[in-house]
Amino acid sequence: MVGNMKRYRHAAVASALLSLFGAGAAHAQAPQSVFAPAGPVARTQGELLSLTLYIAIGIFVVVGSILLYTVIRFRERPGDPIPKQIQGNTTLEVIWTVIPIVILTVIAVPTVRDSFNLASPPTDDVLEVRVIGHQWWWEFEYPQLGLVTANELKIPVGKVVHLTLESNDVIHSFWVPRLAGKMDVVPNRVNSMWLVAEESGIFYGQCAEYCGTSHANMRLRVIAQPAEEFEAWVAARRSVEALAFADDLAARGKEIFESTGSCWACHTVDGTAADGRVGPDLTDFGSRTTLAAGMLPNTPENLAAWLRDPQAVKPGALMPRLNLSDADIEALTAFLHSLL
Amino acid sequence: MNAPNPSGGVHHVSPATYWKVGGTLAVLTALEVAVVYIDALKPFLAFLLLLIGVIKFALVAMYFMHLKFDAPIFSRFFVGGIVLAIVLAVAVLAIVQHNRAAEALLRG
Amino acid sequence: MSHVGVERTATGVPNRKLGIWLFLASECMFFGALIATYLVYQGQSLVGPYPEDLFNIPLTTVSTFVLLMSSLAMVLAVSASQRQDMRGTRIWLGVTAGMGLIFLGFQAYEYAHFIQAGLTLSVNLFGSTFYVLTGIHGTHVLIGVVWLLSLLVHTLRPLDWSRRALDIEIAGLYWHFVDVVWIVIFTVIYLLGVGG
Amino acid sequence: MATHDEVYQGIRSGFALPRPQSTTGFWSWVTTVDHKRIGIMYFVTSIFFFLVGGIEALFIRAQLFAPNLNLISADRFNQLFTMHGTTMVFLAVMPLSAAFFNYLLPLMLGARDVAFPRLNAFSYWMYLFGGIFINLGWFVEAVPAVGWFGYANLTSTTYTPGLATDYWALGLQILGIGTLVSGFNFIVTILNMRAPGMTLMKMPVFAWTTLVTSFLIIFSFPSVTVGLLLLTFDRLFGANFFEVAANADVVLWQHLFWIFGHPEVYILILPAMGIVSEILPTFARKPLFGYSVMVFSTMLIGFMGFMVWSHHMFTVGLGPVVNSIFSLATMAIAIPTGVKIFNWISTLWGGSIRFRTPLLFALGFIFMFMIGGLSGVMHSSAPSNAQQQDTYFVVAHFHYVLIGGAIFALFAGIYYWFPKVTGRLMNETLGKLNFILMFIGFNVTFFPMHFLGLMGMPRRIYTYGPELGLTFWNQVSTVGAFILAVGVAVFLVNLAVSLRRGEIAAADPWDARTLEWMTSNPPPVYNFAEIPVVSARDEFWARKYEGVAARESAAAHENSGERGIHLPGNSYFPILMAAGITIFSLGLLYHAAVTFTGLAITVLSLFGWAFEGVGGTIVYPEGEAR
Repeated sequence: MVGNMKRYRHAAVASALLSLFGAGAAHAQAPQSVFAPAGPVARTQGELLSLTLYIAIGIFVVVGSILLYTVIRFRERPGDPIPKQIQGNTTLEVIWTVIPIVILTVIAVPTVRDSFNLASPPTDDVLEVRVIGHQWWWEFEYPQLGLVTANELKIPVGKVVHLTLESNDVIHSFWVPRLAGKMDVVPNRVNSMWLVAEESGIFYGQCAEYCGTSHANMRLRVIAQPAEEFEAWVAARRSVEALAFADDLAARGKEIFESTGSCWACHTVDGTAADGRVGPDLTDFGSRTTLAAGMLPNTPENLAAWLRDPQAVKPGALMPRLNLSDADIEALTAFLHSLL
Repeated sequence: MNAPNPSGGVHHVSPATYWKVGGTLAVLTALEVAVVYIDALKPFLAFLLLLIGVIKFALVAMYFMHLKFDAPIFSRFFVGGIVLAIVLAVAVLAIVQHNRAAEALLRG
Repeated sequence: MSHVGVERTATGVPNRKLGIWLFLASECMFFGALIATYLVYQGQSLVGPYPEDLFNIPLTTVSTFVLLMSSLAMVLAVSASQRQDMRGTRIWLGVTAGMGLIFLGFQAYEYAHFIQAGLTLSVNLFGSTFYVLTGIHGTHVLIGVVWLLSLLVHTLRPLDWSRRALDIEIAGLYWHFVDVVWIVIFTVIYLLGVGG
Repeated sequence: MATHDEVYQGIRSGFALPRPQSTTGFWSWVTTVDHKRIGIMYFVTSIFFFLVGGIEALFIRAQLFAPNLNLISADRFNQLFTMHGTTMVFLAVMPLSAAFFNYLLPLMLGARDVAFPRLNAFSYWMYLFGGIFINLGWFVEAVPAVGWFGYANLTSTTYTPGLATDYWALGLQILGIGTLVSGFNFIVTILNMRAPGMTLMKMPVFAWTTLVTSFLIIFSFPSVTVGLLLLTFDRLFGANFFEVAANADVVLWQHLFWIFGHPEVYILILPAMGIVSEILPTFARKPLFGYSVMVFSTMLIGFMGFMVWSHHMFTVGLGPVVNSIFSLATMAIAIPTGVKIFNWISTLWGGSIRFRTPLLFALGFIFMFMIGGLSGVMHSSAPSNAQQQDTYFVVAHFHYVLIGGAIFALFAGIYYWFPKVTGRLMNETLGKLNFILMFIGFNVTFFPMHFLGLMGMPRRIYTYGPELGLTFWNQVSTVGAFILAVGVAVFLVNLAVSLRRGEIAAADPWDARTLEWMTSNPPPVYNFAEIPVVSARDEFWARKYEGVAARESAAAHENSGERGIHLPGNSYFPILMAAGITIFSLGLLYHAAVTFTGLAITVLSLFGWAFEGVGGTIVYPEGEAR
């Protein structure tokens, strides 16, 4: 409980200070705010950020008011004699060199401490996740569980998750502000970071390194679930046999999905013949909250709009326009939304 | 050091000195190459090569480029450029090697 | 007779000589970056040909010797011009330019041999870094040769020695710098590359 | 006494091309080598590109006004922010500083021109042609869209095919050559062309910041030149420098770019600091506080500028050791920067401050540069940076130091030295209105970006979802941008009005302290009839108020007046050679024949340049009061 109390007080103080700026940075409607940490990594970084923020505001208020006072006090008055031509003052120079050094050491010590603390996960009992950046969506792989998913990363609450980050094309940057600071995803290089979700919930994130046309639409969700719920999902994903559908609309959708020259070439859906590796894995697409890499809520209308013309929804998207008839789209939507 | 005349070389170095320096450079080059082929020196190879290289560099700079006799301002610029280039090159190389080692562990 | 060449400068050194030294200091960073790029990619090529397959140390030693001795010729030319010895200046300028061309000949031969052995700009990292580094150095040598030959042509006309000696000295500084860069390349890329 | 023509026949050596003689009209400007004309050309061109960059910014802000707005397409937005960054850094702020270097340095040092006048003209033409070259993309639908620092391997032909990125890379090379060459020119001018008696520690601080800026230029530009060269070889000749398939390391580009990139931001801010250090003493009627400390801190900032580049790469995964080292080095730079701010405030302390427009902009500079500096310290710490890197917090930071800092100081300089260049004062009321509008517009635009950054808005996104709660502050920011634009418009009006109908300025309108105010407004083409001998730090002030007598220089005695002043002749070759290099670069993109034509023009103009006679004219400053 103490952890929570400290967290709320801390976020409150930070937001109060920011409101001093007239900011609304930490209020609830900002799901990607850095001042609402939901895990130890984001909290450590947030505390260091707040420390530097308090110091910056403090210095600004002190020095700013001295500047303001000087400008008002020594403004030209009629008949002013020529001011004393002071060249300098060594003691003052020493003072305003030493004081900044002291202030900077106050920041420097936690900086080095946190850099090393956050570098590697605190325990070896970790959930391994392989993050692979693609032009303009995220691929997640659980090597320990043999599962692959996309754009929405499910993790158990309270579990230390160790992420290894690679890219399939250009540089991206994996960033879920409420859980951890960003780490770049660089081609021909493996980076690593770790995070823990202390509470269940949906955490918003998006790519933070310019990566081309739809850099703005390369978003993601991290869904922290209680351990049992996560285990249930893993079990469900592992036990998927051949999918058969009573509802003929979904069945027809499956046929279209597997028909030549359409979805199966790029996408994988366990339990069907589709095993394409170019596009995101869609095995549990029905249970996802968003589509097109976190761009739109996963509603039938959005899915239909996306299938009709992906370029219109997401400029530059590599998914081709298949000129599907409305009937086909309806069937595909039924099929995809049945994949739980 | 009095102000040199516009052609810079108040202090005329005799051609004989230049020939001696030229000869030394030739010998050092031969030495450098020889070192590569002597297996016994293998462990010190990098150190020896860099040492001879630095000596040759200094000889050309001090005598042929006249730094030894000219205004110190030239040496300051040139040495400044060299030192900055070396420091930054070594720093970048160190960072790249450091990252390759760390990544090897990750790929593990 | 007013002497336009002589202007009083605050540091006592001529503007153009200060300028060339600043240029050489800046070029240290330029070649430093190129050599650092070569070293970062050393040993990183996925496919052949590799340095140890291609480097011909005896041949490159001869070309290094030629360039080194051209520096000696250059400094003798500068010394001659300061002694206002017209004949000496012309001879040594010609010898320096000639040795520069010989060095470029070796470079061209080495390139032809490497390309024939399959090393191109696009085959691997070694090819890219090697050709860009030595190519840019070679271009600097070529510019130096053209510079020296134009100075040689210019000595065929009546001369104002005070200005001409400084021109030759400045070309000399550039030439020595290009030679010094080759000393680093020869030691770090060729010798360390093969022996290291 | 030989007339001036014989004087030049005698020493004309070898075959020499005649120099252009026209002194007025178009050709005189195209072939000018006079540092004052080149300064004016730099000023006019940089203001033009500043407006182009500003309009690009307005489009960006308009598109971000509301979530999922479709005012501008994704690609067009990416092109706009790339060109906005590149234009503002390379085509607006640096050349505007260069305008001040060119026009004022010789005057401040008591010299008649820069060390290499033709090289100075060449630098300007390379800037103009480079600026045109890099913007050609707009007309051939090949606008660069890789960001102003163009990270590999997004810049490889696989991910950005077409000529856009080549226009960007080669354009920057042309601009780079011009700036590098002006770096040499200004260092030699400052070191060698000072008036007798002006030791380094008696120079104006603006000369010191120019000297350190020029050293930063000559030592940092080669790094980006190599980076762009490798990129061009990759794109045009199939090399592997940043090809991941060939096991290349794309982070190498970031090292090469930021080893130039961080010194570059000091190249942008140091001249502004120099200008403020000149303006505050004049309007406080007090010498700059702690001159030697300001000079030493400028040198320290210059040196340490090379030791901190990886703080732009904290999230690339260089590891805790490297991040910690660069965090501490970056924090260390805050100390000399802080010292400067304290010295500026102490300069005002005890003064008799006159609130004229130049001082308002200088005060605005101190106030906003402090905010920019402090927000910079906030992300000098790597772990804290992980939540700020590549967000609008960083965008807020660098706009506070670039607009709040560099632009406000440069505007202060324009208002301050406008009478020196034109002989007329800029209108004070319009000036104050301009300041107020820009101050309000700037803060309303960029202060909310601190909040947007901390609310998780990444950089360079052409749109954002409504669910992120960013809408309100984006709207405030966009409104602010248009207020800022109105402020700049008022500046342009003031410029145009004052040029023709501004109040005629007295010889020393601000009761200033340095040498450039000892000449008439505008100064004669030879600047000083008699090169002054300097005996105090603020020589002009010392002569006016501290009874320092104007000492006669030894040289002045034996040729007092009758030999006249030799002015370097105009020359065709600077512009020709710049054109040659530009055509060469264009040829690389289109056809080998064009490349060879460019090469031929370059080589021929190089020879013409070398073999051009000394030329020039002798001017007798009769009737010059001295």
